[in-house]
This record gives sequence, C-alpha cells and structure tokens, in this order.
Amino acid sequence: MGTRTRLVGRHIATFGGVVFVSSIVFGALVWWAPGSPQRIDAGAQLDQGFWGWLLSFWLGLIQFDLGPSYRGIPVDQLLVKGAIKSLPLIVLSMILSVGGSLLAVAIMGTRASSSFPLVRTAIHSISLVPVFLLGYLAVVLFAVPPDGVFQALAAIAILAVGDGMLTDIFLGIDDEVDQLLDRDFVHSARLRGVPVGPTLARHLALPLAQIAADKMAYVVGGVLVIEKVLGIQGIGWMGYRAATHHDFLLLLAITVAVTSLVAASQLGVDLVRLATDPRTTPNVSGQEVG
Amino acid sequence: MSDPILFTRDLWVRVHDPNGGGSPIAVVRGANIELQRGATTCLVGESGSGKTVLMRALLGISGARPGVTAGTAWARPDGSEFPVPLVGPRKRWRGRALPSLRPGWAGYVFQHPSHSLDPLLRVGDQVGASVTIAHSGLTPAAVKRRVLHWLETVHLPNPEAVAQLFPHELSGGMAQRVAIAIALATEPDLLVADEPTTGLDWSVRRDIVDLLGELCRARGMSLLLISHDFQVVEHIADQLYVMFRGELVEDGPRRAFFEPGPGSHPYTRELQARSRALEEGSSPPRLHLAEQPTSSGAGCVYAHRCPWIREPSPERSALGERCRSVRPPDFRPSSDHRVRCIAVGEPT
Amino acid sequence: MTLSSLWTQRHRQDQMGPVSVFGFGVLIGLVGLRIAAMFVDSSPRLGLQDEQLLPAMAGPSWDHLLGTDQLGRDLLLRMVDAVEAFFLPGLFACLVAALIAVPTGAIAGYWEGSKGAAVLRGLLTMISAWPRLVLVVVVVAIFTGSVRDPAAWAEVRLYLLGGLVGLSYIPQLGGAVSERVQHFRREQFVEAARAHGLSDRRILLWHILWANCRHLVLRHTCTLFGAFILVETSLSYLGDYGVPPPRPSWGNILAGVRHSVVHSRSLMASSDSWSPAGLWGGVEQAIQHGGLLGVLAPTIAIAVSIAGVLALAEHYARRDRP
Amino acid sequence: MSAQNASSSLVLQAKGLSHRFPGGVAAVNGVDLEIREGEVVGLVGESGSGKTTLGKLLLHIIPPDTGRVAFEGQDLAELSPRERRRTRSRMQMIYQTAAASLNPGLTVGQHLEETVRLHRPEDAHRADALVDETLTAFRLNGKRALHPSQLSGGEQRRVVVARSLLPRPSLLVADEPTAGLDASVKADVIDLLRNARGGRTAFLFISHELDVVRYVADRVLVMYRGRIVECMPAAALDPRDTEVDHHPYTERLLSAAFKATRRVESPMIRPTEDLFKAGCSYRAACHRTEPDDPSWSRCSQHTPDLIPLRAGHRVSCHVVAPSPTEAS
Repeated sequence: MGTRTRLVGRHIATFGGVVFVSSIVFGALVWWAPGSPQRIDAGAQLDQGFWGWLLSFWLGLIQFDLGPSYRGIPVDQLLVKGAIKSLPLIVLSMILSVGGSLLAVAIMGTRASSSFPLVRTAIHSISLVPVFLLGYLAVVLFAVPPDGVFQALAAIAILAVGDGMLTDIFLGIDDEVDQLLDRDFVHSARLRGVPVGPTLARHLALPLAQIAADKMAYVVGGVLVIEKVLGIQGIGWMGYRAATHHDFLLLLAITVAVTSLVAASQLGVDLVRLATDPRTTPNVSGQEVG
Repeated sequence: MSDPILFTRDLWVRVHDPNGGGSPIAVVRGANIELQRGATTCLVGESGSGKTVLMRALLGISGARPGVTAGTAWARPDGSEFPVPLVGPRKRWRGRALPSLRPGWAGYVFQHPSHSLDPLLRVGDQVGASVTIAHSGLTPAAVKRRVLHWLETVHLPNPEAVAQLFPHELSGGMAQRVAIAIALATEPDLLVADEPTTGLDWSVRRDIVDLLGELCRARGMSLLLISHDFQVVEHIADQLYVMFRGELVEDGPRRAFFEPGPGSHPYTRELQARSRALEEGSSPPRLHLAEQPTSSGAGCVYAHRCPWIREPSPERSALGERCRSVRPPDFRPSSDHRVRCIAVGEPT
Repeated sequence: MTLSSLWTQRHRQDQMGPVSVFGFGVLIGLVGLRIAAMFVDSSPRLGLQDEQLLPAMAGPSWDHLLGTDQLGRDLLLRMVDAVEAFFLPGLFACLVAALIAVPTGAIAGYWEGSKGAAVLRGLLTMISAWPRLVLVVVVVAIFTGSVRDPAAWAEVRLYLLGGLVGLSYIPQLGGAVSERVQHFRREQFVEAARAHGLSDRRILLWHILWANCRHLVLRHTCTLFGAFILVETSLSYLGDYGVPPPRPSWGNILAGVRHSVVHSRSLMASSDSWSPAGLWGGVEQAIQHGGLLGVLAPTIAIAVSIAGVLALAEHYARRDRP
Repeated sequence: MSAQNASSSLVLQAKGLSHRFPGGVAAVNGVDLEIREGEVVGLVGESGSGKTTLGKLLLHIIPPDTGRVAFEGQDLAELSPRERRRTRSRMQMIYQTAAASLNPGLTVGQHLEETVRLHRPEDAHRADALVDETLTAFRLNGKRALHPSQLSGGEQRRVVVARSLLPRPSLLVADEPTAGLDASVKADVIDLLRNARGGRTAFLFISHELDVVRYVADRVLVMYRGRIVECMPAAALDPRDTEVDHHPYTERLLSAAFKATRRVESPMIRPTEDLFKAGCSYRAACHRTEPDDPSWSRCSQHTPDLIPLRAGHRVSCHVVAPSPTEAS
C-alpha cells in the first residue's frame, strides 16, 4: 500500500510543479515583455520587483483574493463568472464527443470501422473544419441567436466536433476496441459465455480517460475561439479581452487557471490508472529476470 | 464405434489478400476433422500451417482479420447434432461463440498464458466468472468454494493465496495452470489447448501436458491439443491429425503413427525424425527450405520440401512431375488411417 | 507464406493509396500556390486596380473568376496571396518543433533513468499543459500588442506565431520520439546493437532516429503544419493577433465578408419556393450579389488544405507502423 | 564436439561474478567459469535462474557488481569503452527474441552490411559480395531487401545468427537461440550454430531445453538461483540414464523429459528461513532432504561447494557430494 500512496503523492507533486513553474514562466513573460504592467499600469505594484509581484500573486491565489483587475473589478470574481460559463461548455462538449464516439463504435458494433469508409469519411470531413469556421457558419448560415440556450448548445456541439476532436476521439476508441476484441482473454470470455460487456468497459475506461485528457488542451483553445465568435462571456472571451486590453493580472490568473485545468485532467488520468490497473504498482516480491 | 463430439466436412478458411486485389488466400483447405468423445486428439504441424486458424474459426473466436469460410460443421454435445455456425475471421464482434450450445460447452487454453488472463481482474474472480456460467444462482461463498476447488484441481500450491493475485504476479507455469482452471470451471465437454507449453519452461512443460491428460481422463472430457512438438504428441495422443500448409495430410489413430506398419506421409516422418533426433542426440535431417512452394493449388502441398522428390530413390524416380501437378488422392492403409500422398498410395 | 507474414505485410503497404495521392496532391497544390503568390499582388489599395474601380461584392466573371470582395478586390488573387500567410511560417513552426523535440525526446528516451531525462520529461509535461491557442494569444498580445503599426510587424508576428505553435507542439513530437526510443530499449534491440559493438552515437542517430523515427517525425510535422493553418486562420478570423487586414489570409477574408453574408442569407431565404430551381435561384443570387463565394472559397480552401496535410500525416503513419 | 583439451587456450575466464538487481535479489551469485577455445558450454536452468544475466555479465554488457572477467587474457573492466567496443567483434551475443534484437526499420542487407563495415573493415571494399555470400550460406537468398517483420521466425533467427557470426567471433553467447521455434526450424538453427566457423568459435549455449543442450554442448552447467549447482560432460545429461548421480535440481529437470525413466514430483515449496542468507538455496524444494533429516542442518547453514564426483563432473550438494572435509 505504501508504494501506491507514494505514487499518488508523486503525481500530485508533479501537478503542483507544473502549475507552479507555469505561473513563473507566464509571470516572467508578463513582467518583462514590452507592454508590461510597468507601462500600462504604472505605479501599481512596481516597487516590489518581479519576485515580490509573483509572491503577492501566489499569496492572492491561496487566499482567493487576487485584487482588482485593470478595470477595477476583482479578478477572482471575474474568474468565477467566466468559469461558470466556460466549464459547462468544456465538460459537456467532452461528454458529447466521447459519448457520440462510443455510440458510433457501438452501432458499428460487429465490424471494424474500416469497413465503413463512408462513415469514416463523414466523421473525418466534418471534424476537419476548424471551430471558428463552424462557429462562423452557425452564426452566418444558421443564424444562431446571440444569447440563450441555443447559443450554448451550438457552442457545445461545435466544440465536440471541430478541430478534429471527434475524429481523434472516435478513431482512438475504435482502435482501442479493435485491439481489445482481438485479445485472447476476450476470445476466451466469449467462448465460455461470460458476458464481455463488463470486460470491455473495464478495459476501455482508462484509454477513454487518457484520450479525453489529451484533448483537454485543444478544447480549452477551442473554448477561447468559440466564445469569441459567438460572444459568450466565458473565460476564453475574457482572456482574449484581457490580452487586448493589457489587463495582465487577469491574463496571468486565467492562464494559470487554464493550465491547472489541463494539468488536473492529466493528474486525474494518473489517479484513475493507479486505482484501476494493478500493474501500475510494482510487484513487491520483485520479478527475477531469466 | 465412432462417436464424434465435434466434426467438420470440407472446412475452408480463406483470408482476403491484405494488399487489396486478388482472390482470398486459403489458409485451411478442406479440413475433415472428427473429435472423438473422451479422447485426446492432436493436431500437429509447424507454425503458419493453419492449425490455430482452423480451430478458432470452428469455435467462432477468430480475430478481426478479414476472411471467409466455407464447409460445414456439427457438434454433438449429447447424441443430438447441432450445426455449428461457421464464422470467418471477418467481423470483430459476434456476440457469444457457439450460440446453439450451452455456454461453456467448449474451453480454450491459449498459447501465451499471460494473454489469456484479464490483467485487471484477480485470478479468483476470473475463475469465479466461469463457475457462475456452469452453475447459476450460487451464493458467493459457494462460488468461492468451487473456485478454490478448481485451483486445487490444477495443482496450484496454496489456492487461497493464488486466488487473490493478479495475473502479472504469476509465473508462466502458474498462469497456464490458472488459464486451464478458468477453462475447466465451466465444466466443458471439449477442451482445446493451443500450444499450451510453447512459452513455458522445459521443466514445466511435461507437468502441464500431464495435467491436461489426467484431467481429461478423469472427467471424460475430449481434448484437442494443437502442437508442433512430436514429443508432446507422442506422450498424450489417442488420435492424430497432421497439417501442412492448410491441408490435413495425414490422420489416424495412435498406433498408425507410433507402431511399425504401412506407410506414413513423408512430412510426418520428417517431424518424427526431428523429434527423435533431438531426444537421442543424433543429427536431425536437413531442412530444405530453399525452394518456394508452387503458388497454384495444384499438386501436393509438400512437394517442394519432399525428400522423396528431392533425392529420389530408384523406385521413386518417376514421382516428381506427378507430385507437383496432380493433387494427391487419399490413401487408406487401414479403415481409420488416411494418408494424402501418391507415393505412399502406390507402394513399389 | 504464413498467415502472420501475410498480416504484417498488410501494415506495410508501401504503395500509394487514395489517401496518399490526395495528400501529395494537396501538398503540390499548396507549393504551387505559394510560388504563384510570389508573383501576385492582391492588395491594390481599395480596388484601385488598373485605375478602375471594381464593384464590391461582384459575382464571378471571366475577369474575376471568384468575383470581388467587399472592397472590390479580386477574390481569387487574394485567395492565392493568402497562402503566403501560413506557408513559410508553418514550415518554420515544423522546423522549430523538430529541431528541439527530436533531440530532447531522443535523449529523454535513450537515457531513460538519468536525472537529465527526468528534467526534460518534466519540461515536456509542463509545456503540454499549456493550451496552444491560449499560449499563442497571450504571447503575441504581450509582444506585439502594443505595436503602433501592426502591418509593419505582420511578418515578425507570423513567425512568432510559427515559433510558438512549434514550441507548443514539442511535447507531442518529443513524447512520441521518446516513447518510440523507450520502446526499443525495452525491446532489446538497442542492447543487442550495443552488444554487437556499435557505439551509442551510431545506435541513436542511425538505428533509432533515422531508421525508425523518420516517418514518425514526418507524420507529426504534417500534423503540426495542419495545426498551424488552423491557428493562423483562427486568429486572423478573430482579428487582433493574426494577419492584419490589408494583407490577405483565408481567415480574414472570411471575416471581411461576414457582414455582407448576412445579407446573402436573406437573399437565399427570400426565394421561398422549396423547388430545386427556386433554391438554386436563391443560391445564384447569393453568389452574384451576396458574396457567398467569399465564404465558400476560404472555407473549402481551409478544409481541403488541412485535410490534405492530415492525409499526408496518415500516409506517413501507415509507413511508420513498426 | 571438439574434445575438451587442456592444452587449448582459455578464451574466457570469470571469477566470482555477482550481480544484484535493484530490488536486492541476487541474479548471479559468485560464479566461476572458464571457456576454452572452440568449446561449447551449455547453461541450463529454469527462467529466473539468472542464466541470461550471467551471459551478459560475461560479455560485460552488464558490469558485474563483484568479480572479474578476462577475455583472451584482458580484463574487460579495465578497458576503455572504445577498446571494449572493439573487442566485441570477437565476442558476440545472440539474444533470446530474434525479432526484438533486430532493428525493425532496417533491411536484412543493411544489418549485415553494417556489421561488415564495423567489424571487418579489411573486407569493406567487397561488403556487397560478402553479404550475398553470407545470405547464401544461411539460406536467406532473396531476403536481402526485406525488413525483419517480413520474415518468418526461423528466418529472423538465421539473420541474427548470421550477423553475430560475420565478425568471426572467438566467443558467442547464445541466449535461448531456439526458444519459441518449431521443432523443425529449431534443428535447423542448431545445425547452423554447430557448423559455425568449423568449430573454432567457443559457445556459451543458454537454454532451458535439456535435449537441445545435450545435443549441442560438450560440457553442461546447471544454474539455480544465481549459482552453478552442477557441472558435467554433456553425455551425463541423459534422462534415461539412472546410473549417474546428479544434483537434486538437475534430477528434477531431467525427470521433466517425456522419455524420463524416473519421475521426481514437482516441488511443494516449503516455507523456509531466508534462502539467500546462508545454506543451499535449493533446500526449500529439494526431494533429497527434509527438515527432519540429519543432513538438514548442513543444508541450511553451509552453502555447498562444487565437489568433484568424477572426472569433469562436479556437484554442489551436501547430500549427493558431501565435501571431504565435512565427511571426515
């Protein structure tokens, strides 16, 4: 059990390290770049120097009080406001994409997807279209109303499909199912009449989580674009505006938040692997090699 | 006298040419097999001869490879005949294998023990899943009792502890025993063991083969052992089928192979000579691999390697051309022994 | 021929399938367009071409095959010229990624257990946690956001964009390379080669990188190029951080005709008959007066380019199968 | 079957080799070994006994924790990495899985050409012809432009053998060169190895298949848990011969042959005190002794030495070969 706890600890430490170092990197960018707070926000926090400024940012992060943004609204308030709009988009589009792929694989069921060239081509070609184009088409051709449920639904659907999301997830799952169904223990289960469904589910859980986590960074990028195109005032939209208005404190906060979201999804996968796969913890007795 | 539990008539398995065009390639050609009730049948041949493909297609557990089958097969679980739906290696998912028979009627022990165990489940749970197939509605305690019983049956030391292990914590020999226990726990009438000793230590090899033979005798179960090793076969077989490049070139009862008598197929002789040479420490016959087999279906499949054609003795000097162009007929030295060879059929 | 050897050959199909043909076709097309773009000047100020004012949003004609845009500029010329916006910067992105990621990945994979490899792997993990688009927006905003004359900085900004996209792709490429290298280390052939008397340098450069990672790197480079097209057009469409307006980009062409197209939709909708002829009439009207081509041309161009580049990636992925 | 000739020179001499895995288990524990020119030494034992590790230690692919290896009189540990690389042309290794030890991205021809350029620079000008000759000799004609995955298991194995024999080594460590092969192909590979270089190459032939080892080797070593427990002429390794005394572990191995005349039950491992501290490491599974026997105290306290039973046959067992000092 000790090794397992240690591994969990190591993964959490990695997560913390990624967020920590990322905040330093982005902080340095913000601090030393041309058009940095020195020029834009003259006077405020200048006397502390870089490390002092960063330290006060970290302290603020822990106390959840990051101080006012460029326009005077508290940064944490903005962050929460944006997250309420953006997180559902991210989560639901991920669920839609994974669920849709699973459904497609289940419907194809008896055959490998390679024997459905049309379906494959269709998925490929829809998914190839960039998110901004899909958003554009939604606005321009289908006249999605500027606010309300339809807009959110359109955004979720577009995120779930665009930028190659659907293709990557669908093909990833399809490939995984293909390999799984050719494993001997699945053959053995089928011959004995043991239901195969639970076996498949057990073995698909981890790859699914992995695929979804790998796509996380893309979805976050997509959120930025789709929020800008459709005018949804979520984190992406705010980040974009913060960048144009040189609201660097808000920008840093959003960047760190987004980075931790992506890193957290990877952490989640690591923890799922630790929890489900007995092979992750090394054999205590120590395998000898012949 | 013959009471087959599973038999086939003219079974073909063809695999589509992977490079797209062309007609499918036959990897099993017109196999006639009868597995006798309660007997041990061995299917012998070198790797790539189609032994595994044949049995997997028959039991409906072939992989996701594109292919087609033809022919017929029946199973007789208890005297009454059921047609076995032949499924070629084409679809990746076909639901339960052998749907017309009771679940768990047949069991399969695979070549690599580590592949045939689900890496995410404890050994006990995997055996337990089989137990619940054979007896539905058991209490957890009863299932556990039976699981321990099966683990004991395959001579695993300390079954209680083994049941708690994950597959990656087992050694090769132990894993193969667990795989056998999993296959046995559905109380099958037929057990197919596909090269069960190949990946294992030499010292465990005989234990596993002995265990399989002993279990089948004790339970009146039919065993089909797929192997390339004549030492294994000689040790256990009641009935033999010899396969070469997709064709069954010889079959017959044990005595036809291991007692002096009328002729055997030259390929069978080659296999036997090799195995004997190793046992006795003498030099094995040389293998002639240089010549490529004829691509067309005509002629004997073994012609390109046959020593009787390569180094013809005076009495067999006329063979070469005929063997390469004429499909050899079946010759029956005795009622239950069949050899597919022109030379054996026409003794000089 | 045994069954298994049949099977391995399937994965080694070296001949060109339709996917490869499509991929190479698009690649040749893009190269052709890039060369053509060198001889095209598509941004005569506000349509004052040949001293005559072209009508804005004109439909296709023989002089202007795709019609004109909202400022009366020839759409075809702009479409061709727009290739400049992503072609070389995209290659630059590939170069940056390959030059950094391949050595990093190889070292991290080959000297698996060492401290340096652990640090490198940590760096890769960190970069992979930075969402690409967010990173690009932030950095571009910081570095060129305050520049007075964006047009003059356009070139620099595009290469900065390329560098950033390349940088953000390093974890993927580096991870793939290091995974491949690790796989071989576990598969013994590296140890076998060393026992055979080969030097580490030769094993790493020739046996691993050249013989086994070539197709892998090419495949990822193609994917990266596609990703760059995506980022560039997205940002140009959104404005502010992409190609600044007088210069054409497929993204900002789309953005430019956005408002007129709302009009075109009403044109299409106005033909309220559901008969094919009526519908076609609406579409025709939209093409002639509403700048529908201004939407369709960049849309198709973007989709086909990305599809082609990804098809090329697929081509190399097939050759890569070990 | 070149006779063991005392006058022929030593190719390899190893003294007190030990190696521990990071987990702390000793893979190889104090092994002494000498291989003479042209001699074929068989090394048998079950998987996990440390056979492969010993093979790698001998060639300095893994540096030993303790002990020295002298190859043709040179201490391998004292050579610089570059010099050691140069020595490798005279000592080669065949790995257990042929498919995994070939580079999947290179063709058969590229593998062999590289070897010629590297180890036979004097033949570099006719590398092409030499490769063709080799391919013919190993019956691989027409396979030159193929990748390893396009070859059958036996062909892959032949490529590996060809590659390791091309540098004309004086020592070849062959790790399970026949594992996983069909009986027919197995015999083929064995023949290729035996006929290699007209008997001038010394072999360490590692295998768990006793019949193969008996056929190939002049002298056989039996390894159990990192120790050599028996050393005998190959002819003594006969499952049908009950006259010759063996180490209990060898007895069990021999009884696993299908033609064996006596059968030793597979062991029920007895719970014993730490096996690795002292005493015979086989005592937990041994059928020759029980914890109640008078000999048990010796087995559990003293690690047995290799004691000569007769000429060329040494056994490390207190029961079968009691050491003369203790017996007295």
